Amino acid sequence: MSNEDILNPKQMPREPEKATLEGKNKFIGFWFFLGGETVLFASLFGTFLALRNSTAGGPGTEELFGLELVFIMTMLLLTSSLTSVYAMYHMKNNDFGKMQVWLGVTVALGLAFLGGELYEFNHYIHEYEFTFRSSALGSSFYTLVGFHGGHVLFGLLWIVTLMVRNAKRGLNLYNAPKFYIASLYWHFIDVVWVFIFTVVYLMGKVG
Amino acid sequence: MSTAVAQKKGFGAFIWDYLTTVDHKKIAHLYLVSGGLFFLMGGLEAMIIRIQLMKPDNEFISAGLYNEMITMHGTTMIFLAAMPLLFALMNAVVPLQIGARDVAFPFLNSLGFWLFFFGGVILNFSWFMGGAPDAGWTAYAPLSTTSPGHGVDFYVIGLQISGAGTLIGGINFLVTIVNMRAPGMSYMRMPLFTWTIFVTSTLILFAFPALTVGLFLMMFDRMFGSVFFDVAAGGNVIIWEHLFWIFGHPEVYILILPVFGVFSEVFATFSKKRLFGYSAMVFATVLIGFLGFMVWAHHMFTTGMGPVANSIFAVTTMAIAVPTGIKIFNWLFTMWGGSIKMTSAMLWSVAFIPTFTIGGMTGVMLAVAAADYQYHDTYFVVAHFHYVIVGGVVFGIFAALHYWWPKMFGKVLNEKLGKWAFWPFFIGFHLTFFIQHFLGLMGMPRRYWKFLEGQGLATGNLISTIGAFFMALGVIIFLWNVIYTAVKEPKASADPFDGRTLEWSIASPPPFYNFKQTPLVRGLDALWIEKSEGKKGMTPAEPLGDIHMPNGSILPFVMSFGLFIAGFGFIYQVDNPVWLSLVFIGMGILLGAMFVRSVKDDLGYHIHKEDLEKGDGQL
Amino acid sequence: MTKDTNSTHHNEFEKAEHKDEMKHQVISFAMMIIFTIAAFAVVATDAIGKYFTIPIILLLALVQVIFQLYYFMHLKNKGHEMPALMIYGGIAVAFMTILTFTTIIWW
Amino acid sequence: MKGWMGKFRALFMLGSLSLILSGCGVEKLSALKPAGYGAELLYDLMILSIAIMIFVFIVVMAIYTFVLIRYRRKKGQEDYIPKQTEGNKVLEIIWTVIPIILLLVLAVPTVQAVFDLAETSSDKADIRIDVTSAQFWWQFDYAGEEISTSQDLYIPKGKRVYLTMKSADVIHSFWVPSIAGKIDTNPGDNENTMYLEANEEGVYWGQCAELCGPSHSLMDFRVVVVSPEEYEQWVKDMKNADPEAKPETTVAQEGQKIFQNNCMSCHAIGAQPKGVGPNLTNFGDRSKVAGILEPTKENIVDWILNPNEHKPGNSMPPNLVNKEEAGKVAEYLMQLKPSEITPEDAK
Repeated sequence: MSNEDILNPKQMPREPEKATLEGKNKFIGFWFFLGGETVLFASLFGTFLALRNSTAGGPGTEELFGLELVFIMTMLLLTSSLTSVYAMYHMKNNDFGKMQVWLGVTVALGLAFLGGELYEFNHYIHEYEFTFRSSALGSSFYTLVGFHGGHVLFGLLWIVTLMVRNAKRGLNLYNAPKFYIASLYWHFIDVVWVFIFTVVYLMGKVG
Repeated sequence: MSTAVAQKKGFGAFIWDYLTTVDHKKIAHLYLVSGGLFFLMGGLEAMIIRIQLMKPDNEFISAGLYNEMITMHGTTMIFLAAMPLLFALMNAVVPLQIGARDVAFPFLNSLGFWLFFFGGVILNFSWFMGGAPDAGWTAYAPLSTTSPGHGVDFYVIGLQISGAGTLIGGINFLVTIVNMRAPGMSYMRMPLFTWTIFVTSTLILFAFPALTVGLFLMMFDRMFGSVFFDVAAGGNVIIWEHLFWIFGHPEVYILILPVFGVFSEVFATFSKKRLFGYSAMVFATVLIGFLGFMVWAHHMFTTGMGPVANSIFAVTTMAIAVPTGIKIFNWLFTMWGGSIKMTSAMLWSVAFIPTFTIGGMTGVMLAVAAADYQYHDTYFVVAHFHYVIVGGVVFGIFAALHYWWPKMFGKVLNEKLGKWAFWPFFIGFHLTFFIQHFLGLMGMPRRYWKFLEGQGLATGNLISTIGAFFMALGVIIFLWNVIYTAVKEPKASADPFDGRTLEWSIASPPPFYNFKQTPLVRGLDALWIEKSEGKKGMTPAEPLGDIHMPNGSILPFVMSFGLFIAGFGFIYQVDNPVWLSLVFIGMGILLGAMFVRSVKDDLGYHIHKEDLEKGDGQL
Repeated sequence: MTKDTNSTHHNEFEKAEHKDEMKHQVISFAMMIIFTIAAFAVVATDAIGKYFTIPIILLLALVQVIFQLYYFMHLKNKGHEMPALMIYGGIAVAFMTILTFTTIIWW
Repeated sequence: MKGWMGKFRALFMLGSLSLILSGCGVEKLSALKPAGYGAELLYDLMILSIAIMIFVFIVVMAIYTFVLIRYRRKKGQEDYIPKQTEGNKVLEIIWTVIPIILLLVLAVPTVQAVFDLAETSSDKADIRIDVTSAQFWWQFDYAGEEISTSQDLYIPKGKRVYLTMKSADVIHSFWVPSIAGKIDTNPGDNENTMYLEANEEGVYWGQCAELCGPSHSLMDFRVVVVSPEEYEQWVKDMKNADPEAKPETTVAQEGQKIFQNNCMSCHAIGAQPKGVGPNLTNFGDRSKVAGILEPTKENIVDWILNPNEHKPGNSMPPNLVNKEEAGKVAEYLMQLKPSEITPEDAK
């Protein structure tokens, strides 16, 4: 396949993300990377679970957490997962415009989520003096949730870069795999969040 | 384009070529040279340790410096010598063995190397910047989190950066093996070396994230005031032990599995026989990889996990002996009935069997959890892991270098010098480490700066030190062999050892595109099948056509350099926040390079059919 | 482009197929929302007591994640054998890790 | 289990394996010269595992030697192509099943021993000692007896002594090779337990087995095993130790004053108060100074003036007193021996 065919395909194939060898490699490689990320987050979850009662005299999880904000953030992130599914749906139908729109919605929801998280951290720090340094619980909480937040931020930058870079030229076999794995990444962030709201917040509230 | 650059002969162009290369064969050279240099550094540290322990109550180096030596010896040998040397072999051989023109992610391959390299450089910078890390290569908290100075900071940052490189390399080889095999090469037709690399890469993928997290926690504790390992604020130091060993145990299989692959190739080739029990070997490899994740806590029998956990981990650890035993017997029976030729590569492999059997035996002894209350953290353990890591990994690397040197550099290493290097190393090795089993049982804990008069440990330690000098001599002769071969030996043929696998079907060294036409694989030992049917080489699976090649890039070097700068910022911002500026500069360089990589299309280039027809290697 | 066709008919067929898949995905999204609400409700109302709550919300999370992996991320589709293998591998190691950190850290 | 293992050991005594091994190392230090319940149990396990492993090694080496001699390529065989065997089901099953059986033989006593040695919650416990490690010394608090001491751990022969282990700073590991195995001392709430049961009187080497800083290799201590009667006497003497008691000589009296002014803030004499440094009750009886130096006056003075010279990285400040004062303090410390039970009694 010549470079010209990749950049300006006459016809989009059924699975544009896997039409080239490079695309297939990216697809498989990224999934493998997510396998590794699973262990990374498991280690962070494990650390949090081991330290969840180590308050060092400071506030504990039951006292700290409120469910309302977490519920709203959860809904935002879950919905963003669906909107990125819509984006991929339009990618497969070779409808670049609609894909960009849905990616835009995804980014907006992700931003709102991040805003919520920052507000929440700020709240804990100022209202409860619960910080990264105040107790082992604090260290592990901010590390786990912060790692996830960092992933969200990176995902947003990544998707926006892709959107801007390709805005003028539309879909081709070179950028389709990039869009596809970005959306895989976004779903993975959502998977991690499902466990965060369950293990950190809900279990923290139960005590 | 890299070809254009390569034709300019100047030294600057040569350097530039290696800085920007994405060719797996050149990256193999980079890994080999830098891994080799770090190996010499680690060896020098080992010699200093052995001189310090030459006699009782010795004061050759101070206690603090001694702890730095043992820490750097362990860290260097594992992360900066053994791992990259194995990566050198993977890069040099795996794509050729599966009939691929390159790896799946040439750019990431280069990035992986440069991350490893700069990580190693940061770690070793510590010697000149106020002292090396001194908490042991295991860096148990809180000794490591409270260690004064910046030594352990260098450990954390250096390993974090080189660990990222390793993870990238692991994913790259997984995808390469999954996606890029030549037509006809099913999983059960892959050479065993490729199989072991596949399993090794899987272990890297699942083991390194635990280390990443552990290092982050330690970094946060040391540099940003978190309290994971500060018991006064509710921290728990056992978390580090678990995270380290969840990584650390698979790590030792990451080291040993590739050389199992090497030995499988060498035994088969130099016995002129198909590997005995190929499917059992594959199964054993996978099983070792799988069990490798269930045994880490045997490093922690004396931590106090309780009898239930100790028993479980004792039994799972013993279970690993079964697949390993299967391998030993399969190798023996590969040679059984064969026509054994004792080349240098074969010599190292043959020497491996008794050595590794002893290492495996002491491994089972250590798995006896209760008895480990006596062995743990003594010279018995030191002897055990040197028997498996030197007797296994280092012997394997030497065997592999002798075996694949023509494929990597176009010349066969001198046989006579090869044997001269082997004997002092082999004898020295057993002198150094066999006695250490007894030193441990006689009550000498490991990591002891000095032992005292009247403890009955003097003779054993002296013998051990003498052995170390023999090993050093062996290494020096090997280095001499490398130089001698480069100068004096003639160019090697494509298949100097009557090889069995695909890498021997192409020139030594191969052209940069490896295979002019992708070969068609018709079974295990693809080349052997063709040769036994009287054919000269492989049957092509495709007509001669344009070959797609990746573009070289300086970006991997730039990205890694950015992290290198940021690393110093992280280390020194504890003293003065001004240093944070380095973090921003370094991270800026990294993100900038990533951004460039992301927005600039890089589709590679094509070598045209007509150019290929003009002849091999002249491009 | 060797393998693909120019027929619009084929494209129509594909589009219909995508639409069908999209329908499944919307359904799984609805399920995920329901599970999430259920999990929050169980905790907020403290309806079933402390000892049952934790296993139930963990179970709800697990089911949700399976939807996410299999439908949103297409792990159920063909050509996902290797990804599935590596994800299972990751989950196995993750499980061991978390088991460890909840059992043999404290004693 | 013990009896069975005993017979097993007797069997191998004949095979001389055990004899060879027990020739290794010095008394009271080597794990190969066990003199306590734990060490003997572990020694038996070692012998069992070595025996099995040597059997395996002999089998491997027999095949190995045969193969290398028989199938070495000889002159004129350069073109010989051997038969390309794929494998052999029967052989492969044999070398899978036999190791499994051997490992089971090893696994059963392993698990038994692990649980045996972990049985530290027994009611039989008459002596409980809290062990606290610190860089680079050991504190021993006899629970229920109001006795504290450091570096020399007195225990009665033939009785089980239960230890609770913790650390004041980094992780250390408590190891008395001839009496029992080792266990880590962790900081924080991660306390460990083990027991010692010595069969012979004597002064045993104890060591730190987990890297803990520059002087890790110098963090020695002694376990002094005495008869139960002597132990009772020792306990009585320790309880009677009085930090205010007036020494006999004037030099020692001056030394006491200097000690009270400069050293008492860290070093306690008697059970209370607990200092950050080693407890020095009945110091005159100690077998070593700081666990490593011979108990002479010069060594004590030298230590007081420059502790870092002997144990790099330890936290005792140097030159708190001048040389003359140090001499007086040494004089005072050396006469702190109200106990009639000394390490000499154990020998």
